[in-house]
Amino acid sequence: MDALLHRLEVLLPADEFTLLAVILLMPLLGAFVNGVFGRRLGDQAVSLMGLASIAISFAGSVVAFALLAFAANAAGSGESGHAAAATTFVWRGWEWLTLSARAGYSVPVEVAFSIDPLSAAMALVVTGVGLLIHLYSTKYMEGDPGYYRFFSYLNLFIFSMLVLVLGKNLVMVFIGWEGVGLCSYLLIGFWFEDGANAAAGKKAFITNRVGDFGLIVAMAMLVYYVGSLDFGTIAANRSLLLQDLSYWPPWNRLPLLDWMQTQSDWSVLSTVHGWVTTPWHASVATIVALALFLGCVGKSAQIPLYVWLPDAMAGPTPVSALIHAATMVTAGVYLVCRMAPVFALSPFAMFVVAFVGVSTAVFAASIALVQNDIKKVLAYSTISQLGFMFLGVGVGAFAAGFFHVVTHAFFKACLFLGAGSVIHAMHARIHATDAAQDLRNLGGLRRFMPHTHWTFLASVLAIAGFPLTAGFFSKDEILYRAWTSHLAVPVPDGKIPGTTVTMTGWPAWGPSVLFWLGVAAAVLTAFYMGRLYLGIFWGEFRGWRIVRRFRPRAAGHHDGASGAPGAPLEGPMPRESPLAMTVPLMVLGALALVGGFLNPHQLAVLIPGFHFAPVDDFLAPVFATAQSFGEVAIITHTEAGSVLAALAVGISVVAALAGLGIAYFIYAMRGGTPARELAERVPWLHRILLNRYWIDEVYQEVPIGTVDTLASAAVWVDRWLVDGVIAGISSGVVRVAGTVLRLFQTGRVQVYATAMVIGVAGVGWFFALPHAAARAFGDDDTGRYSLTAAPGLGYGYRWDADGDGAWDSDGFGQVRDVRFTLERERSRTVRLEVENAFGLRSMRRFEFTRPKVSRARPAAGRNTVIEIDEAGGARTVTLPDGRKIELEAPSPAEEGAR
Amino acid sequence: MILAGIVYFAVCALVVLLGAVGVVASRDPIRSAVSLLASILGVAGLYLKLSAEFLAAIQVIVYAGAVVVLFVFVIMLLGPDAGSRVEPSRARPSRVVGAVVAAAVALAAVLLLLPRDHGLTSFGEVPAGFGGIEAVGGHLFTRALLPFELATALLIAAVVGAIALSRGRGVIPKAPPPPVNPTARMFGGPVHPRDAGRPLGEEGMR
Amino acid sequence: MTPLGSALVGLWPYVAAFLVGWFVPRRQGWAERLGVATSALLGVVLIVGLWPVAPAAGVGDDKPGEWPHLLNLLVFLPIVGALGVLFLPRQAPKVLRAVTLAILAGDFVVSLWLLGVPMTTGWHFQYIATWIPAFGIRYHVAVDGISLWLVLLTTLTTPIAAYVSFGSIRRRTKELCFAILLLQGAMLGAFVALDLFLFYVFWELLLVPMFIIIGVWGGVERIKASYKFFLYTMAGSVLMLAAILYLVWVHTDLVGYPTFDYLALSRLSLPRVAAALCFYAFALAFMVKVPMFPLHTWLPDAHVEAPTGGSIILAAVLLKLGTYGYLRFCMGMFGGAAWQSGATLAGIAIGLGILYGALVAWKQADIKRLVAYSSVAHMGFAMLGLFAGTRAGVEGSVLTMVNHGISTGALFLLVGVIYDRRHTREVREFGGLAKVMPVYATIFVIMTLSSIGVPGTNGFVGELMVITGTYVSQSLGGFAKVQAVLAALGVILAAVYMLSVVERMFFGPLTNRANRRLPDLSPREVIALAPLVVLVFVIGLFPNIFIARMRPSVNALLEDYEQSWKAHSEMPDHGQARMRAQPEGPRRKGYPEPPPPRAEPPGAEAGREVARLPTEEDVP
Amino acid sequence: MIVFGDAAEHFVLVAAALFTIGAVGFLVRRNVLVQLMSIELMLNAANLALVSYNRLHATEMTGHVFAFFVIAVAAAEASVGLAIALTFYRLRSSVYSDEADTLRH
Repeated sequence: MDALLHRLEVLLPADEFTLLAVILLMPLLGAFVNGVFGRRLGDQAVSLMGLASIAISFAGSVVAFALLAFAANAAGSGESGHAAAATTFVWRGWEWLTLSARAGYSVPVEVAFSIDPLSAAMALVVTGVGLLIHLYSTKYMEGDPGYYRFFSYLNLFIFSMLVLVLGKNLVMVFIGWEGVGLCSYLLIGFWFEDGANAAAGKKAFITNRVGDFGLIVAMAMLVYYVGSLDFGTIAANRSLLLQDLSYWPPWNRLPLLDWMQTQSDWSVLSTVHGWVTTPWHASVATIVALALFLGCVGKSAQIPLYVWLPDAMAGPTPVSALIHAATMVTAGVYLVCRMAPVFALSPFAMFVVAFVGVSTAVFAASIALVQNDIKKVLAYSTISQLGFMFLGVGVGAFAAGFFHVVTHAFFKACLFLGAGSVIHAMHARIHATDAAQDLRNLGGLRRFMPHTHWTFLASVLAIAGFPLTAGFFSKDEILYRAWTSHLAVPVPDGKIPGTTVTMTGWPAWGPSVLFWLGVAAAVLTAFYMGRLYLGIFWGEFRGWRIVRRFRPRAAGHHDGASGAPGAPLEGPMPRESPLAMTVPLMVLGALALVGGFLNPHQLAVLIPGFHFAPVDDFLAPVFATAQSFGEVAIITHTEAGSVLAALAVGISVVAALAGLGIAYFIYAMRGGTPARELAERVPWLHRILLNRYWIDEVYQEVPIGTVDTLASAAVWVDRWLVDGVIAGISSGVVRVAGTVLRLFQTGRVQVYATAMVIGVAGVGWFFALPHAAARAFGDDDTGRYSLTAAPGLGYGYRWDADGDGAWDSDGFGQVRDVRFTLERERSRTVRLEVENAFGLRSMRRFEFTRPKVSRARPAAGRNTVIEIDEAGGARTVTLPDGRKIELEAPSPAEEGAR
Repeated sequence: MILAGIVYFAVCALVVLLGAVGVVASRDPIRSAVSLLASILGVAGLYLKLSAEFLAAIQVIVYAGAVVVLFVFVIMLLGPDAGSRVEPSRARPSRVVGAVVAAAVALAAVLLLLPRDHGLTSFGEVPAGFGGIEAVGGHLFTRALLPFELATALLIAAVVGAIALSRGRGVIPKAPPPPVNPTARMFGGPVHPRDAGRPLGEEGMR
Repeated sequence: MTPLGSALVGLWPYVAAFLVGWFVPRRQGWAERLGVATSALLGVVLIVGLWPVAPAAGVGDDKPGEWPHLLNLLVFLPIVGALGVLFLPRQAPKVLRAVTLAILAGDFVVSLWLLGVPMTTGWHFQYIATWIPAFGIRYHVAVDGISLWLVLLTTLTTPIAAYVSFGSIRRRTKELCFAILLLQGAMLGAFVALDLFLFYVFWELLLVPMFIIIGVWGGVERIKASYKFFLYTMAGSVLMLAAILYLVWVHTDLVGYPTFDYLALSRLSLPRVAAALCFYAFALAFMVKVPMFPLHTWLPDAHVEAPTGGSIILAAVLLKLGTYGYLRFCMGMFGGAAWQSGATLAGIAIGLGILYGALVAWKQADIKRLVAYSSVAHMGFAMLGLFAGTRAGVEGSVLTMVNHGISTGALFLLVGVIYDRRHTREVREFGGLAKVMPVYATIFVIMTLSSIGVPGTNGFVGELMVITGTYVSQSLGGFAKVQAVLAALGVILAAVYMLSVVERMFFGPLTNRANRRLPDLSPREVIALAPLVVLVFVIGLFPNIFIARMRPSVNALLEDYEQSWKAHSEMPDHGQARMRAQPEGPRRKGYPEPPPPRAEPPGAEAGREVARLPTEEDVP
Repeated sequence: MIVFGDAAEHFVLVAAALFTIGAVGFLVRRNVLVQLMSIELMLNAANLALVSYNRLHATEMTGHVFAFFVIAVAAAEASVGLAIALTFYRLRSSVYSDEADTLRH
């Protein structure tokens, strides 16, 4: 085995790891072939293509994972058990583009991918779970007219997800990020004939776009402050993020505010002025982290952008399992882990992450309590579990949060696939999507669908945190760390370096609040999962009356249109799904049960001194950077094995068992009566939960309504103000001018001719008058000047060339030129008189002054003109661009002395 | 010899101006045309005095021989309608303007003929070949070639325009278009089977 | 291996692309297959052939292999072709169409030659001829890395537009061919002209055919729309003419000889007020074309009324003339004033372009109007990148211009497709079209994604570069960051309006009976769209092959922009106009030299002193 | 001694007078045919001036060539003008220019 890995290591060097290209391109190839040629290939070939491409990709991921582990082991043994940096294999494609940072500094962005322990683990989950779900889909989607389209989208999704996971820089991650969003959009609206599905897809996309806005802003900020988008470079240069960012006020100077400041009479105004101009500060790291987190909130469906995920269940169930439970929605958690070095610099941002996470966990769990649609329950459960993950990464337990991603992928995928299996069975008689997945139509299925039942049960136990299941280990670790972690400000004196601005730290009440909210969410989770499980598989079957040897009538293919529970509908026995669907269930169910032993920290409570946490150890190098900044240890926590840890484990075990127990009591032993009684006793609470706190309605009214109003206003402005006023004014001017000018257009030829003759007569008059024009030539340097009179028919000329005021000759002659010389600083007035053939005369004076220093001639072309004064020294130098340099400017006093 | 030159100029100028007055003043257009002929011939005479022999010939051939004849043709074509009516003579601003301009020119003439101490502008010696067909043609076909070609285009346009105008819309009925345009042959028959039998240029019109 | 074998091995990407393209169309039809396959092949050729490599050492001033008449051929092939078309019989529309397409295709092939030389700093394929020496007017054409892409965009989209027009317009084919060819020549001329007089001639010349295209083959309100288009554009450009004349006058006054040359006039450093006035005179002309608020209302009207081909050209090329003009002339000649106004104009571009345009677009019921308003938003991005004045911003802006030409051109084409079938563009008339027209829906969605800037498509690259470029901008001062964030908000709104229309048109139940039996794309439409689809992905995945070629030019331009700003800020309040230092090296090539002294006595202007005296012997 | 008829001024004076008569005729007469003839007179006056000035600068032939073109233009103008007059007569049975008033109002 080692020899084989050695061979591979030689074949695939760390900086030219072409295996990544294979992993990435296989799904893309599958997507292309299926999408373009799918309809011609037939369903068999399509599913084969889809499966094979993902299988190769999965195999590649396994190899990459093995190589990473092998390299880490080698490095670990070399450095006595402590790996300093994470092993990373890189594959560079090509330079994608170059951005520019401050001062023209270039920021190249490469199409480059890298695999390190974190992304390897994620890639394994994506391709592994993806493979299982592909297998499941081959049967689930059988007979759908869009079969090839489905597989194309699904493969494209795997590709995008792998781009997201393996991207070496933030832009690549963003490409994958939007790619998965796009696939999600396409797959939610897969059955687009139903308008609601398409609307749900659009909602998902646009909500995600709100998050993407944050990511784009974060990228722009990172370019500006760090000058790189590469994860490695960002982590290495993260000290640049510890700068002060005064994000308010955003303007430099506003006249209105200046005016307000001067109004000392009205104290209100100056108070307001004081408020609005008080600068608000934060560290760049905080803003960047929060902007990134906005993206995560959108993608991972956290408050306040979670609203798209429940609606996204409109897509086919395997899609819900793969995209909206196991992989895509965890991308946010992955990104926080990936950017852990940045997040860790800002305890405030970390607290926001943790708090948003745990609030979402409780909030979504409370909604899930009363939902009847099984996929909706699972959707809210997903939101809630994602909240747990954010709680984990928010308190600095990145490995724990990420481990929950992995285990959640197992059990939530299993749950969704199980739900899909149930819906598949229900489709025997009930075809309406809503009715087929309504808890009120289900029940007692454990008798008919044993495989589904057992795997579902395993996953329910896991998600509820039943001891020793996967969910127990991951969730308990998060809760324990929430209680015991402490996040310090990364600078010793608590001030942003170089400023006096204090960095916001982690609140003292933080850990306990987070922990107890987490416990509450855990209890709720256990309860509603119990309710879901019992509602589907226990009790009596409520879908239809089961009739032996049921024969569907031709017209009987109506799909339980009433949809209401207890509709008089007859049908056959619900049947277990085919093997292709149950095998993935079994695999995932098994993983949900035993997957936790990959990271069984909690066993230390039972077995003192126990340490076996391969996942933690594997991922530790990735998060090593985030743990401390320089000398300051940012993330610290009480070590496992202590009393506190034991207490935490105890509390979470009790929480899980209590939730499950209450559910069993209410729904299995009492048939749900206590729940109904409670709902009748506090109807408002029930209504709030059932209507999901009316958040969708509020969103419809407040943000969407606002934008809608704005848009209407904009349309009004466009039509009436811009088009009406601007066009109206100009057309009015033109109309008035036209009305005036029209008066001159009589349409009578003679009038036009008269106008023409008047014009011609004017020209003739001009020619009849004499014009004493002359050209003057002169050179200031030599003092020679000359005048040449303009010629004219019948002109006679007489001059006063010496400037003595008397004509040189009495009569008019034909002399047209005069020449004379002037001394420096002398002037002369030359007169010229002209008489024409009609005896009309015209006179003109010409002033000549020879300056002391010749006036500079404008520099023509590229000549450098140097002017020399009488003394022989250079005075001015005229450069080719027209600039003049005065070499020595004589002062007036000096002038006088001379 | 000098006297002959003076007389020649005076006669020619007189013919020109009297002819011009005749053009304007005659009520009958045919008299105007004949006066125009006289005036034009007078101008040709002045050209000769200015050593512009070639232009003088052109003046006689083109103006007297073609343009005036064209006028006469048209006048004959119109017959008695071409000016038998007495023109309305209202005092119009154009008449006032005309009178003023004429008076100004007359004044200028008087002023010009008064003696001056610096004299008049002499023409000087005539270079050899000046105004001959060789000189004008050489200039025309070298430096003024482009305008010359443009002038031919203008003349063609004028011919076409004159024909188009005088054909008259209402007089000659429009000939029906031929069933198939001959250009169809040039490009291999009807453009599309769909259009067979329909005139080209309308194919595809729905 | 035999030479043939090695050649085949070397050719495999092309062969593979061709074969894949050949098999992509589902229906049988060799024309369709050939078109798509050729597009795929061209895409690969584009990627492989244009892959940026370091320029070979020693590429000097004398660029080898640059045929000086290439641009003349490029510009005058369509113009001469337009005149030639006049002599063809109008009774043979097929011949007319074939000739027109052949000329346009030839022009495209000729323009590909431009890619054959490395776009180093300076002017390429420069050709200078004296035109009107008395006023210093020259015929001066050249390309650099910026205009290169716009020229190629023009030569690519016009044939497509013509091809599409010939499918739907059956009336007055001869006039249409003439108009399109003349338009093509004028647009290309405007992109390559470096003499302001020549630029102005082309700039005004292209109005005429566009006016005709809208006014003759347009919709119901076509006359009004064409007048509006014409008057808005004309009003702006008249001011530009005044500013040009002022510049020439100042240059003559300073240097002693007149010139309309861009190279010379861009060296002028005017007094502040004059610079601001000239800048706004130019900017107004360009902003009308772009268009920017509040001068944008001609655009929706013109687009809605124009025929499909006209809309494509209008969106793909004509609007680019505005942004290109701003980049080349406003930033190139009035760097100081442009820098100073940058923040304000960027605010307009964001608030009243990107955001306002998106909001208005969202509320439109007519698809074409919607796409037109989306143009306002997209061009807001392009202008923002220019106002930012950073390298990424300007490169992103040029790329956005190209992207907008491709995606919006394709969207107009797609709208035209549905209009041809249903004779309506009201969104509410449609719904569930994806079921009956799957290929159409697919391409529409691809173009939508490109338009809203989904990564992997071309739109994203431009937007990302513009936003990051804005964030780091110096010229926008303290507003840069806020403006970058606000511009990023535009990506949300873009998704809102575009996806809304996609949802309402293509998804949901097929309710309208009239849509039940709509045919999917015809081969002609597929062939027209295929290159655009290919380009969406080529630019999206390999933007560097485009950016690398414009980089030297953008760098040089920005360097000059900064110097110009420095000169402007150092200018005292009532300073005199002066000339800045002439450009160095290859960028100086073609600088207008002073005219040779005349043989006649000096003093061209009466009464004006000229520092030269008659020779010694003349003096008595 | 420059005698009568040997000075440029005299020729120009004749040209001016001829032009004036033509212009006055155009203004005063309403008969289209006479108006056209008046135009011919004015063109002749211009020609005469051109040729006179050319005689003054005898090294060039530009004035002659220009006059030649004026004659060509005059011929074109006459033919088109007469065609218009004919058409007008055909439409209105009149040769008086003030009756061409369709475009008024």
